[in-house]
Amino acid sequence: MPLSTGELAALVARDIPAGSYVNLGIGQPTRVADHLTPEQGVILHTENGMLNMGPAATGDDIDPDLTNAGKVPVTELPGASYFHHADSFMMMRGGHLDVCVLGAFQVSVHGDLANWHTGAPDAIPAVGGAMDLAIGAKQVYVMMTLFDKQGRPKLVPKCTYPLTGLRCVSRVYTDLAVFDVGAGGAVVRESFGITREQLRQVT
Amino acid sequence: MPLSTGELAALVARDIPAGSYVNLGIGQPTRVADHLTPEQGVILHTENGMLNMGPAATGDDIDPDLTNAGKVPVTELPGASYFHHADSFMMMRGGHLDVCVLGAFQVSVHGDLANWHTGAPDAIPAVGGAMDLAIGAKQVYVMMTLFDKQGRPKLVPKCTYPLTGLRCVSRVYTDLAVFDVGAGGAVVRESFGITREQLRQVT
Amino acid sequence: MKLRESVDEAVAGIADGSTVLVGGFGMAGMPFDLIDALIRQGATGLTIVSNNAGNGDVGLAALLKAGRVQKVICSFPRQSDSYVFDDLYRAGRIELEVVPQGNLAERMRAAGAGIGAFYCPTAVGTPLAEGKETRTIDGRDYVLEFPIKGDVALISAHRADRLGNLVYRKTARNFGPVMATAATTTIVQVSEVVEAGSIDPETVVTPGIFVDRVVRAEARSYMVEGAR
Amino acid sequence: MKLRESVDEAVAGIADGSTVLVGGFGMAGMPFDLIDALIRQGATGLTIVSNNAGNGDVGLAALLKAGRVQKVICSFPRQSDSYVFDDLYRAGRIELEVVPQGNLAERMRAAGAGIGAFYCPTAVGTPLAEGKETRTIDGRDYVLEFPIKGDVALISAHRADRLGNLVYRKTARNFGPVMATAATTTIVQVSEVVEAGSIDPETVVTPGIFVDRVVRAEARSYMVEGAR
Repeated sequence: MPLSTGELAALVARDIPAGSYVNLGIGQPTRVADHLTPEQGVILHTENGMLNMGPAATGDDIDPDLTNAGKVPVTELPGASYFHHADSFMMMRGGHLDVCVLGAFQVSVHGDLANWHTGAPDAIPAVGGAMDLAIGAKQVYVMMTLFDKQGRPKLVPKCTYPLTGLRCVSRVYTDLAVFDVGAGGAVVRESFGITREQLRQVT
Repeated sequence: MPLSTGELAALVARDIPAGSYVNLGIGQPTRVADHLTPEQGVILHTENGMLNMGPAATGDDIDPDLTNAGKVPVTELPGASYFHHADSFMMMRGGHLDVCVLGAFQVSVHGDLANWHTGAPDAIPAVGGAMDLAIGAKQVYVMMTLFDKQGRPKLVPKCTYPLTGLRCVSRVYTDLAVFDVGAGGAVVRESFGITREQLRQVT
Repeated sequence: MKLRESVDEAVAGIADGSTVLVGGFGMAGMPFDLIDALIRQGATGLTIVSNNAGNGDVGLAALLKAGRVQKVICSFPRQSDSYVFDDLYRAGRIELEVVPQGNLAERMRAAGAGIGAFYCPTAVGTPLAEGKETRTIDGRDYVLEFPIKGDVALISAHRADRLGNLVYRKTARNFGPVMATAATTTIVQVSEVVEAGSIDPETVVTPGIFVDRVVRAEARSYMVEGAR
Repeated sequence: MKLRESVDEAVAGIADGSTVLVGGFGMAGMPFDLIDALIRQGATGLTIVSNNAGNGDVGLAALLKAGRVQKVICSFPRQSDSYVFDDLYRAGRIELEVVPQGNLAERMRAAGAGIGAFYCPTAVGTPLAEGKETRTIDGRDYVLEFPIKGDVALISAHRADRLGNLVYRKTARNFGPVMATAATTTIVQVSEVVEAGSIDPETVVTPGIFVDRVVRAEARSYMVEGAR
């Protein structure tokens, strides 16, 4: 059976080593946070200047001065710290984050990432911190569906969308399979409701 | 009459504009601080990570964690701040200091500075923050005697000692005269116990 | 000497054609009152450097709507409520330079630190590095990036003392401390002004040397996007 | 997981030939207990990066005296009481690279920030720029400088929480926060360890992400040179 988004998030969460410093980008990968256990002691980084970010804020806890990278109100955990943008991106670009988890339009079997721009001529370009995360974290995990809405694989021999980073992704988590990617190409780690033979045909 | 070191320090202090951020380096120029008035509201920077440094500490006020660039124990004034070395030198190199006052072995009439190395072959080289201050402060004042112990002028057509910075000094305060230096050469602003004619002969 | 009586006094003298660094990440840390004052002040043909390109009809969006902005340098213009920018952009009435967020921060820091240019690992091999110098150092590829210097920075902080020392609140800190170092004139709105000595010197985030003008402004109660 | 029981445990595993960043400006901020432990630990052939080259017979001077240091990279080796270094240097038994103090800080920051190299205005036209690449940018001359990365940083801070967040005391802060970012393994001695949440998140100077090992060590009562 293909995994639901929640199941996929849980799978990613399980694979994050204890004590890691982790950035979950924006959007779907932020759901990984819901599946991290206190025992893991994972510390979340948000690009807008905070470590040890807590869950989304609700009700009276909402503070307009405390949001995540997606501008959603969040909370702080004991041992949090705040810092300015140059310091925050120093953490990202200087290789201090252990893991980041990003969404993607396409990932190549060699680890190239395309996740910031569809290439559509009328799109307004916007990159945010995606390129900094892609080249900076020690491990870049991508979390996405294996196929797009038109049924085309998003794990590809070569990205056709504008690139975010070169050879930066190490692992791709999809609803149908988990792959290691890199210099040697894609290797299936596990699959869900799809045979390895079927996977070989489509990727 | 030639000026004493104290009189020279007072002269420099008088010329520092109100509200300036000032670095007095190490050694003799630090005596300028004794002549600044509270009305001037000058804020002293020390390269080892502090703004609004106060006078030297004595007795029980001595704290080994609070020293100036010369490693002399100092005090803090209300409105002080502490910061790390990269931030401290950002202030210097980024052009945020209004004035610094440095000693010198030689200054050229075009504003080249030599104050870190005598060129003696057996000397152990040590530069500290001298080069960063020389190129960073908006105004670099030098405070020195006009002649060295052998009676040779220290304001020279061209420095023979190893340089600290190129065309960085704007004014030279000496015991016998004050000069503006720069692209147009040295211009005497005032003199003490020496005629302009005598000055012309020696510099 | 840094304190100003009103936001209008605080923004006085900003020239047409200025490059203005505007703090904030979305709404958090956006200097709303200073931007409103800048709209009243009238400077036009501005280049705005900010992470986003305005939300809703307030702050930066209002400045754009007033037609005062010629160019935006930012990392992420497109947001759920960036319709003012979107319309201007699609109408060809505003220039856009998209810069990776880390480059935006680091290029401003470089301006503040006197760095002439730096080799940066971000964006190598992507469209945002096209036409830029590259260099391989110790086996890794880098792109050469140049400083972004502001004529003016408009930022928001939580508290200032009379010497201009600043502290911020939570993630509203974001670009404020970096922009303060990178502009010729840094103008700050704060919720509170205190006497010198009231801020613990160990906790100062932006030392006063980076701050030129300070004005107290009522913290606006603005919407948080995600909380709508 | 970052807390260590003893300074000896804290410095375990430092390899011969390592580049070790050592905090402190003179005595202030010098991690005396970690250096003493490093002497016991025995690593040799070290390259030391520090502002000075040791004072008297303690700290860095003791490490030099023990013959463990092959090279010193610093801004100001020569001090009134740097006789251990002076003797080694004059005897040709230690290498010296003199770096302007601001370059020392900025080159370590570059290592921590992933910057490949940067154009710097300091030292242009001086002997310390000889043989280095230069470039004119917007009419100003710059020297190309490369990062200094440490295998290990040994620093001293005032207080740590269990996550490795650090605060410092006064000018003992100096190089500590920069070195913490620039080393593969950052080892910190502190006077006090507190629970997570005991340090106000707004006042953390070095976030725990830059810290690998923390050990409590009695603050030594060391001499202040100028107070003698």
